[in-house]
Order: sequence, then C-alpha cells, then structure tokens
Amino acid sequence: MSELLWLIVALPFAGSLLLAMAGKHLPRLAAAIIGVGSVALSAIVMLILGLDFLHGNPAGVPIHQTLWQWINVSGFSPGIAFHLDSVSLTFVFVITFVGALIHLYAAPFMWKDEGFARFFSYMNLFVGFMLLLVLADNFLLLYLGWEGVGLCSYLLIGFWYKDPANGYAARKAFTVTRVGDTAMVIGLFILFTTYHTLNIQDILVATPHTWAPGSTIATTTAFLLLGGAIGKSAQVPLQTWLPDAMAAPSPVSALIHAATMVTAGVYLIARTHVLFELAPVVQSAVAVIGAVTLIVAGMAAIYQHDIKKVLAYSTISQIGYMFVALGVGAWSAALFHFMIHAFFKSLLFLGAGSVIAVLHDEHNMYKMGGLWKKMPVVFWTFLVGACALSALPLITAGFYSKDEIIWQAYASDKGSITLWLTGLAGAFITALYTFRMVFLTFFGKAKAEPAYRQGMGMTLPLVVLAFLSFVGGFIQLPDNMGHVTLFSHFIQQVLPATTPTGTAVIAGLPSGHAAEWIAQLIAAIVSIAGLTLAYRLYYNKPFPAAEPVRNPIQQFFFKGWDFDLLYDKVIVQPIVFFSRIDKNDVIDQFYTGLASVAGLFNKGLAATQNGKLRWYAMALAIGAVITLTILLST
Amino acid sequence: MNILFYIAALIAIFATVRMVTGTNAVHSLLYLIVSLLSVSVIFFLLGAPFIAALEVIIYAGAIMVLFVFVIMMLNTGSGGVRKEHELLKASTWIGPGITSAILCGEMLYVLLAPAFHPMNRIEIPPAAVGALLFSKYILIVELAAFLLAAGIIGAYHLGQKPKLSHHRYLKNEEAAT
Amino acid sequence: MILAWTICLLMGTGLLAWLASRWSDTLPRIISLAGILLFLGIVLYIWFGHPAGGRWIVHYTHSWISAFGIRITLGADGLSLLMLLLTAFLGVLSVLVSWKEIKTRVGFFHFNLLFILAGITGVFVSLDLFLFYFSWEVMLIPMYFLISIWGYENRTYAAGKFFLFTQASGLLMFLSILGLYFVHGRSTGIYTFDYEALKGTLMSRPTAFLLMLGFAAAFLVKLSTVPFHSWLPDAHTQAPTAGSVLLAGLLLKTGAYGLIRFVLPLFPQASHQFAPVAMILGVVSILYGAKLAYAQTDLKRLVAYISVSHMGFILLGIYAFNQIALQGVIMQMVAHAISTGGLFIIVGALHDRIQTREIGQMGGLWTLVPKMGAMGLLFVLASLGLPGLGNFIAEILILTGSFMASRILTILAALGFIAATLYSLRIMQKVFYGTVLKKWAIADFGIREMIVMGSLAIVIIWLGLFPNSILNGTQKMVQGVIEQVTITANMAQNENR
Amino acid sequence: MTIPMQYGLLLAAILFCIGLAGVLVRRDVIFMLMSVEVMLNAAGLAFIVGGAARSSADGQVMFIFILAMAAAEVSVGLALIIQLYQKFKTLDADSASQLNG
Repeated sequence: MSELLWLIVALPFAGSLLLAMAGKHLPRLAAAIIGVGSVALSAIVMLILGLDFLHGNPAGVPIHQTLWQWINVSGFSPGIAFHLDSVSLTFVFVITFVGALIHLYAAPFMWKDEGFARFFSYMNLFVGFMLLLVLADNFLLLYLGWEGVGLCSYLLIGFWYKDPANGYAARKAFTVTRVGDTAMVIGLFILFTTYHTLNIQDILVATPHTWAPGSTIATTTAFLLLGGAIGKSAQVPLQTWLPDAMAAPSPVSALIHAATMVTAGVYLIARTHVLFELAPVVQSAVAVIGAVTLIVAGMAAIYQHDIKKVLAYSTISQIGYMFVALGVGAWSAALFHFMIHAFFKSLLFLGAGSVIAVLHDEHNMYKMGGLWKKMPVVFWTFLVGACALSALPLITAGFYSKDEIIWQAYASDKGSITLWLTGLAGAFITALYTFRMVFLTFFGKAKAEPAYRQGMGMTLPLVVLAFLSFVGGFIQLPDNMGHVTLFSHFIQQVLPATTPTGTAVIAGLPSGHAAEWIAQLIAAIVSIAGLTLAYRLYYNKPFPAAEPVRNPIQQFFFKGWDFDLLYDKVIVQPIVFFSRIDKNDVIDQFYTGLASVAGLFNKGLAATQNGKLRWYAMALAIGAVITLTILLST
Repeated sequence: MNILFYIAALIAIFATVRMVTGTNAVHSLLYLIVSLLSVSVIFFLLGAPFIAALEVIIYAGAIMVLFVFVIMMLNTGSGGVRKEHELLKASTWIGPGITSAILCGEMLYVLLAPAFHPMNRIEIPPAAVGALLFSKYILIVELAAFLLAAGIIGAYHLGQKPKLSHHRYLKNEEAAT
Repeated sequence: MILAWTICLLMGTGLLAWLASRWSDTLPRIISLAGILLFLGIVLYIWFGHPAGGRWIVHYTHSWISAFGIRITLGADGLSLLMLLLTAFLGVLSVLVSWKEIKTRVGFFHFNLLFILAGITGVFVSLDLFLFYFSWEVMLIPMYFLISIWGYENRTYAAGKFFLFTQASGLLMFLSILGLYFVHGRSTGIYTFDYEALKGTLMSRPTAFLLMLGFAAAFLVKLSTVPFHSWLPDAHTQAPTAGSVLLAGLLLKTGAYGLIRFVLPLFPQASHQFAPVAMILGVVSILYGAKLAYAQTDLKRLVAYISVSHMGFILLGIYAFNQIALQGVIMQMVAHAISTGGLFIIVGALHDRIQTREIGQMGGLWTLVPKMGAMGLLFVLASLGLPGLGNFIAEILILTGSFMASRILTILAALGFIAATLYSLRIMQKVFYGTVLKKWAIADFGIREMIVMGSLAIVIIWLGLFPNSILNGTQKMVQGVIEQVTITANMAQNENR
Repeated sequence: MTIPMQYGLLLAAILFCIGLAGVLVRRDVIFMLMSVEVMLNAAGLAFIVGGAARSSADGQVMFIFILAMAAAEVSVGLALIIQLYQKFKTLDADSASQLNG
C-alpha cells in the first residue's frame, strides 16, 4: 500500500499541468472534473493509506519512499523522497480532505470566471506543493514545497490581476514571506554545514548529541527557522501580508490563508521540535510571539468592516494560539487546534464567500444584514463555524482544541500565568469579533437582496465542514472530561507529550483536576461573555450602510496597529528612495566621466589641427629648436 | 681661389634673402636661380663638377622651368601682390623670424665649436659617383626610381582638369556641393 | 579532430549563409539552422557517447606556429561539453528568434552569428593559451558588429563601450599569457603555450599574483562584476534579441569558464590570496545589481541588471573553493543562460509588437497575450530562484558551498533572494498585471516562438528537477580542480611554516 | 690655403634657415614651394661639403638622391598648386584649411 504514497503528491501536480497546458481548449466541465477530481483522488488515496497506517501500523513506523536522487554533490545529496508519520499524516489529511471540499465548492463558485481553468491549475499546483512540504523527508524538498506554496499564494492573490491592487497585495505577500524564508534558508546552511545532510530525521536524531541545550548555534538555528515560520504563518512582525491577501477569491482564502499554507509554520516548528527544545530562549520566543500576535490580530479584527478581513485577522490570531501551544511544548494541542481550525475557518471563509458572491461582491458587513432567513443553510453552517471559533463550551470542537491550549499555557512546565491570561483575553476578543460578524451579517435589517440561491456543489462542503467542526473535537477530550486521547496518542508517536509542571508553578494556585475544572469554567465564561458583549453592541442595531466612522484609536486598530505604515516608512520608502537616487549607476557615471575627460583631451588636440600648413611647419620648426636646445644643453 | 668661395657664398645668401622677401613671383624665381647658380659655383670649387653641372641643369634649369610654367598658367596678377604687403607687418614675420634666427644661431654655435678641418679640393670624377651609386646604394637608387615614378603619376593625376559633366542635373548637383 | 571539425563547420556555415543571401533572405536562415543543428547533433553524440574515464573526453593537437611553441590543442571534458551543448542550444534558439526580427543584411547577420558561436566554441575547447586568446578575440568582433549594425537606437555607443571594456581587459590577459609563457620558458627551457604544461609552473608569489590579476581582469569584466559591469546593461539593452541571448547566455559564461579552467588551476595559490576580494565583489554584484535592476524602467535594461546580480553568485561560488559551490556555479551558468535568455526573448518579442521597452507604457498584457504572460511568469520565477527550477539548484548549491567558506558574506548574498523577489515581481506587476493602458492590438506567441519558449521552459524545469543529469557529467572535472587547488594551497601553507 | 669645412656648413645652415623663414612667413604657396627648394638645396650643400672634407663620393650620391626627391616633390607640389588654385581661386595656403580637426 505504502508505495502509493507518491500518488498523493503526483495527482494534483498532474492535474495542474494538464490544466495549464490544455485548460484553454477544455470545456468548463472537463476542467472542473480534472481540477476537483485530482485532489479528490488524492484524498481517496490518502484515506486508504491513512487507514492502513492507523490499523496495520499501531507503532506508527514511518513510511518512507524515495522517488529519485535529486542532487548529489559531494555529500550534498537530498533526494525527492517522502516521509509519512503521524504528524505529516494529520497535515496530509487536512490538505487533501479539506482541500477536496474547497475545490468542490470552488467549481460552482468560479464557474463564470474567464480564468476558470487557470484557477484550478493554480489550486491543484498549490495542493501539490503543500503536500510536498509536509511529506518531504529533507529540508531542501520541504523548502521546495515551502516556496511553491508561497508562489501559488502569490498567483492566487493576484488571480484577478486586472486590478493593480490585487497584484500589489500578491507581491507584498510573496515578498514578506520571502524575508522569513531567507532566514530559514540560512538556518538550513547552518544545519548542513554541521551535519552534512539535510535529511530531517537524521538531523533530529543527531542534534541532541551534538548541540548542548541553549548553545549559541542551536539558538541561532532555531531562531532562523522560526523566522521562516513567522513569515509563512503571518505572525508578528511579519503578519502584514495576510489581511491584504484577502484580495484572493474566497475558496483560496479558505484553502491557503486559513486551512493549510499559513499553518506551514506550525508544521515546521512541530517537525523540528527537537531543535526548539534545545533552544529554550527561542521556544519561549515562539510562545511570546504567539501571545502578542493573538492579541494584536484579535484587536484588529474587532474593528474591520470587511467580512473577509475579520476572518483574516482571526486566522492570524488563531495561529497565534497554535504558536503559544508550540511555545509551551504542547505539541499535540497545537496540531489538534490546527486541524479543528482548518475545519471551522475554511467553513467560515466559504460561508463568507457565499454571502459575498450572492450580494454582488459586497465585502462590507455594514451593508449586509438579515440574511439568516434568506440563506438558511449558509447561516446555520456559518453559525456552527462561529461557535467553534468562539469556543463555546462543550458542544463545539473549537472549545476542546482551544481550551487544551489555554490550559497547557498554564499547566505546562514552560507555561506561565501571563500566557494563560493572554489566552483568556484572546478568547474573549475572539468571541466578541466573531459574533459581531455574525450579528452584522445575518441579523438586523436586510440591506441587500441575495441575487440567487446557491447550488448543491457549494452547500455540500459547508455541511460537511460544519459537521466536522462539531464532532472533530470529540476525538480528543480533556483529562477531566472523558479523557479521550485518540489524537494526542496518535501524535505522540512522533512528538513528545507535554510535560506538566511537577509542582504548581505559582504557589497558592490550585493544580491537578480541580485546577483544570476551574480553568475550563473560566474559559467558558470568558467566551460567553464575549458573545454577550457582541450581542449587546451589535444585535439588531441600526448601523448606517457604510463604512463606520472611527476615532483615531479605532483607526489604529483597524489598520492592524499601523504595522504597514511603520514598514512603509522604515523599510519600503528608504529602499525605493535608495534605488531611485542611483538609477543611473554612479559607477557607470564614473566611466562616462573618464570618457568625457578623454573627449576633452581630444578637443584640445583637435584645435591644434587647424588645417593651416604654415602652422604645422611652425610646429616642426619649434620642435627642431627645442630638440636642438635640449641636445646642446646636455 | 678662396675668394671665389666667399663671393659665391655672399651672393647665394643675398639672392636667397631677396627671393624670400620679394613680392613678385617671377622676380623671386630669378633670385632663386641666382642663388642656385652660386651654390653650383661652390660645388665646383669643392671638387664636385658633376654635381655642379647637375645643379645647373636640373635645379636651375628643369625645375625652375616648371615653376615658370605654373606661374604663367596661374597668372595671379596683382591680387597676390597686394596680399603679400602684409609681410611688412611685424606681427606676421616676427615669430617665424625669431624661430628661424634661433635655429640658425644654434647651428652656428654647433658648427663653430669643433676644430679646424679643411675641405679638400680633390676632384671626384662622375665615374666614381656612378660606380658608388650602382653598387653600394643600388637599393636606394631603385627606391628613388619608385619615388620618381610615383611623382610622375601623382603629378599627372593631380594635373588633370576636373571632368565636365554634361548632364544638367549632375552639373547642378556639383554646383550645389 | 572532431572538435576542430565542429569549429570549421560553424565557420563554413557562416560563410555559406553570407553567400546564400545573394539569392534569398530565407536561405541563410535555413542554412544556419541546419549548420547549428548539425553542431548540436555532434555535441550530443559526444555527450552521450563518450567513454567513461580519462581526463579529456576528446583531445586533439596539431602544430600551428612551431617557432613560438604555439599549437592547436583542443580538448573537452565534462564542463567544456556542457558549455558546448549550451552553445549549440542557444545557437539554434538565436537563429529562430531572429527569423522575423532581422530584416536587413540577413546573410551578414548570420555570418556574424555563426562566427560568434565558432569563437565561443573555440574558447570552450582551447587548451593552448594562445589559441584561447585567439578565440577570445574571434568572438568579440562579430559581436561588435551584431550590436552596432542590428541594435536599437543607441547601438553605436553600446557597441563601442562593449568593445572597449572587453578589449582592454583582454589585452591585460594577453600580457599575462605572455608573462606566463616567458616565466615557464625561463624556468624549464621549454617555451610553450600548452595548458597542461603551464599548469605546474613555478613562480614567485608576487609574479603569480600579478599574472593571475591579468587573467582575472579579463574574466571579471566578462562576468560583469560590479566595478566593471557598466558595459553590460548598455550592450544587452541595445543588442538585437539574438545578440542579447548570446551575450547573456554564452559570452558572460566564458568569463566564469575562464576562471574555472585557467585562473584556479594555473594560479591556485594566488587565487587563494585573491579569494576574499573576489567573494566580496561577488556579494556586492549580487546586491548592487539587484538594486539597479529594481530601479530600471527600461524592461530590457532591468533584465540586463538581473544578469549582473546572478553573475555575482557565480563569482562567490568559484572562490568558495569547494565542490558544492563549484557545481553550483556550473549549474548557474546553464540555468542563468536559460532563464535570462527566456526573459530577453520575451522582451524582444514584446518590443517587436509594441515598439517600446518602457515599463510605464505596458500593463495588463496578460489579457492580450496569455501565453507570453505564462512564459514570462515562469522565467521571472526562475530568476527569483524558485525551488523546482534550475536557478534555485544553482543558487542553493553556491550558497551552501560558500557558507562553508564565509558565513557573513553568504548571509549577505542570501539577502539577494529578497532583492530578487522585488525586481522579479516588479516585472510581473508592471508588465502583465494591472489594467491595459493602451489599446494594443498584438498577437500572442506563434508556433515558432512557442517552440523556442517551450524548449527553454522544459530545460529550466528539467534542470530544477533532475540537476543530477548535468552535475554527474561535470563532477570529475570539478573534483579535479578543487583537489588541485586545495592541495597546492596546503603545500604552500606547509612551506610557510 | 683651404677653406675650413665649417664655412661650407655655415653657408648651408644660413641658407636652410632663410628657406625655413620663407616657408613660415610666406602665405603664397608658390613662394613656400620655392623656399622648400632652398632648404633642400642647403641640405644638399651640406652633404657635398661633408663629402669634400672626407674626399669621398658618398656626399655626391646623397645629393643626387636629394635632387631626385626634389624633382618629384616639385612636380607633385606644383600639380597640387594648380588644383588648389582651381578649387579656391587663390594661392593663399591659409585659405586651404579644410583638413582642420
């Protein structure tokens, strides 16, 4: 069975290639079948392989497959080779399964677009690269996928290229992530020069023996890899590209900018967890970055009026949670939240996409309202997603995944009360902006009429994802409630379990089951409080159908804490200025200067050549005189 | 006999100066001939009768005839004469004059320095000259032949009148250029 | 012998093409195409058919000017053959791209084109330093004509600048060749220009360094390293498309080839002394070239500055003195030829259609010419070093190798990735994205152009996925060079102790 | 009683310088040409004097060469003068300055 591994990756690539070459000449239906079919087939192969892996392989022995030797230069010999273990399987599952659903949704969604085949070609290409990323057995192949998904993100953000703004957003996304990628590449150089291999497993095995915990080299390497992760996962300070990336079509936002690509950073850190454990400074930096990000992005989400931007900031914020989990060593919690988040966030994006589409490309929530009666399926599924996002207790999957993180932020040996409080604050903010979005969009007075009813193709994925957002949480329940550990057990084949604090971190605070009960209660109260506040502020309030007026502070949050302004002033403008002032290249000017000096000499000498015979004869005579004089005087 | 040398030398200098400063081309030409003739006297005195003869025949004879022809052909009239009056202005001649004077002075200084060395009066017959020409200097003789041939062809080519174009368009074109 | 025949074949085809222009304009094109295809066939035959082992895969020597010890010594190893393959491939493409573009003096154009190719072939296979210099000059003069006759508006200036830079630096190299000749002759009594014989010449350190500088001058100018790069943007911009393709694809590579083939083996120790400077120059080239590329508004000039930046990687890699970096350099030589060649062809095609190279005048062209846009995207991505395409393999190998030699410089060079993103995406943004500014009525790529671009695209992707097919061929040669350089340097160090 | 060689050479020098002055001062091309003849003649004289001092025929040979050269020079020079006159309608050397750079 395991020989089929390469098919999972190859199918989307084949679909992409086929669509790129022949897409123009294919009828839409054929293009759709190829585009959706390739990913769906890939998902089926994944399911077969995955079941095989779960049943026939209880110890979780990784499946390894080498296709061909990629490069082979005196020890530098990464291959095109795959490595499937529980962590990559989780990611592959989300990528292919959620990916297939989103593809299915996208077929009717993009039906009228002139670049239909091009769209699916890019989407398939993305799925292929993403799978390559998570399946790669060496860092170079991982980097190939890493850059590949960045490229597809670029292409899809700029998909509607006729609007220059989309192109700029795409370029920004690619450039900002490339900053992180470059840091990561330098990290790879360090790894290669130390271990003379780029094979991930080999390095992870070798690292604890060669590098002392907390040593400079380990810290530097981990820090550089973290740079890559921050860029891809849109964490502070490289988060600015993601809100702009909402220029992409909604299925793209769902697939790339919510479910899969932006979580590549989480994957990278989880994959190289050994390195991060050797560099405690960096690991706590991960937690701090996550914590800062979840607050920064959450605050920004509250003030957005564009429904997709709310979701974008929400994504940044939720990935912040995952980073917190990674930072405190709660590996399986991070991956669990990744999976659940992929379900509900893509659901939300697809729902938002439906709303935007039927309202004639209207993004402003203040111009929506009252849609719950008109689009019941979209409303109910969206509501499920919103509940999961706000982590409403007991019933939603989001509660179980997020609660796990918040609890571990407190209970893990690397956790602290500050992180816990930040997590709680984030939960409150999340509930607030989520239900603000729900109330503004679906309740209140109707300000616009839906243009059409959407078909089954778009509804089915919503329902499936809503279902997953409900039941997904029950595969992993906290110790005190049922103690189901299907997921964490599965993940712990690869990643270590969280080490709880032996004694209570902070004296005087309770620990153990009692503490967990209390923490869950607090978390539940906090999210319900957020909901309630949103209800008070936004339910059925007569807002004008326009962009809201904001005071400077609100404006500051609205602009994402003015990070863009800062970068523009500090980085972009100096670079542009620097390249403008020296457009014509001083060095070239130097050579031109040399040439013009020669030209001056030429002019001077040319003036002596006046064509007068007597002048020349005179010069001869003077020359003779001078020569003679010199001869005589010596 | 020595006195003859000095007289010839003085005449040569005097005639040359008059030639250079003269305004009428024909007069100058005559002075030039006088100068050449007196130099030929000196040649004779120095024991080179063949060269003296050549000087008279070729220089004073043939070459000067060429000059005469050209002056006759061009017949510049009085226009040239008027221009040459500018010679009288100091600014015209002072620079070249000083340069030449310095050159002359330096040469004199060089020539007067070495010790006395007499010029022999032993006559060297043309036969000796001829023998030398066609033995030791044969290569240069041939080169000189080339030079003369080139001179003839050049003179022929340059002396040609420009071809008349009989077509009126071409004529107009030429007039325009 | 076969190498000598290939050079004769190219020259003969050139003469024939010139003659054929008496009768028709198409005939020279067909003749040239046939000639170069034959050349390609021969090279492929050698590439696939060579017996394993042996230092030189093909070797030929014959007396030329025996009084001065000058011989016609030709030889090819993996690197030479690879370069010949590239020469033949780009030769075919440059005939194809000028099929419609060149309308005047077609015969003479192809004559020049083929003589450039012949000269380049000579450079890549000469093992006699005099013959090498001779070929070096042979490739310059037709290129001068190519720029100054069929170039764009500012062609005379550009051609003159190109000629002055390369000629002046070439003379320095000639001085060094003569210097080496005499030094070797004095010490051994054998006056020869033979490469293998000159390899082990004993000389004092300052002499070696001076002679090395002479060689390096020619090659650095050819490689357009930053303080000597200023001929390149003008020449590339003004040359006709085929000229730009050959300039970027092959002529620049002769500089890199010269460094690898001559400077390192002939002066191993002096090269070590020179390495820090060279690596710094390489990094400066990468960053400064990228910066200038970002600032340009003339599309062709922008692409030209990309070359400057990419050549910086080559310089950095050569002087890192390890196999990984050197293999990366070879990869970069090929990949850059393909990617920049592709970009130049696109710019040329665009200029043919809209008569301008100003970026400000373009925009939204994807709608009008989607095939061109897709191809443009591919090569832009290649030039920014996207993994999976040839340039990435090259750059990652170079940087990995140079990281072992110098960490700080490599980190600075890695910033080139970010800079490359900026200038590359600017092309996409300004040319193909956005709204259409003017109502162009232009045709997309036709069949001939798609053949050209398609073959380039296949090659660049092939290089990205199966780089081993090339790296294996040059592996022996690279190993030889590196071993020689390191052994000699170690010996010198021991002596110093 | 013989004349010292210096005197002969002196004469040659003086004639040469007068000729030179003529070339430099005069604007009429015919006068310039005549002055050149004087200079050539002076050079020839110097050769003869030298030959006489050494009692050898070489000096005379040289004079013959100078003579040949002078003949060629005059023939071409005069032809040029005719061309010049036809083109510019003047014999002023300064007016024929089209070769200025």
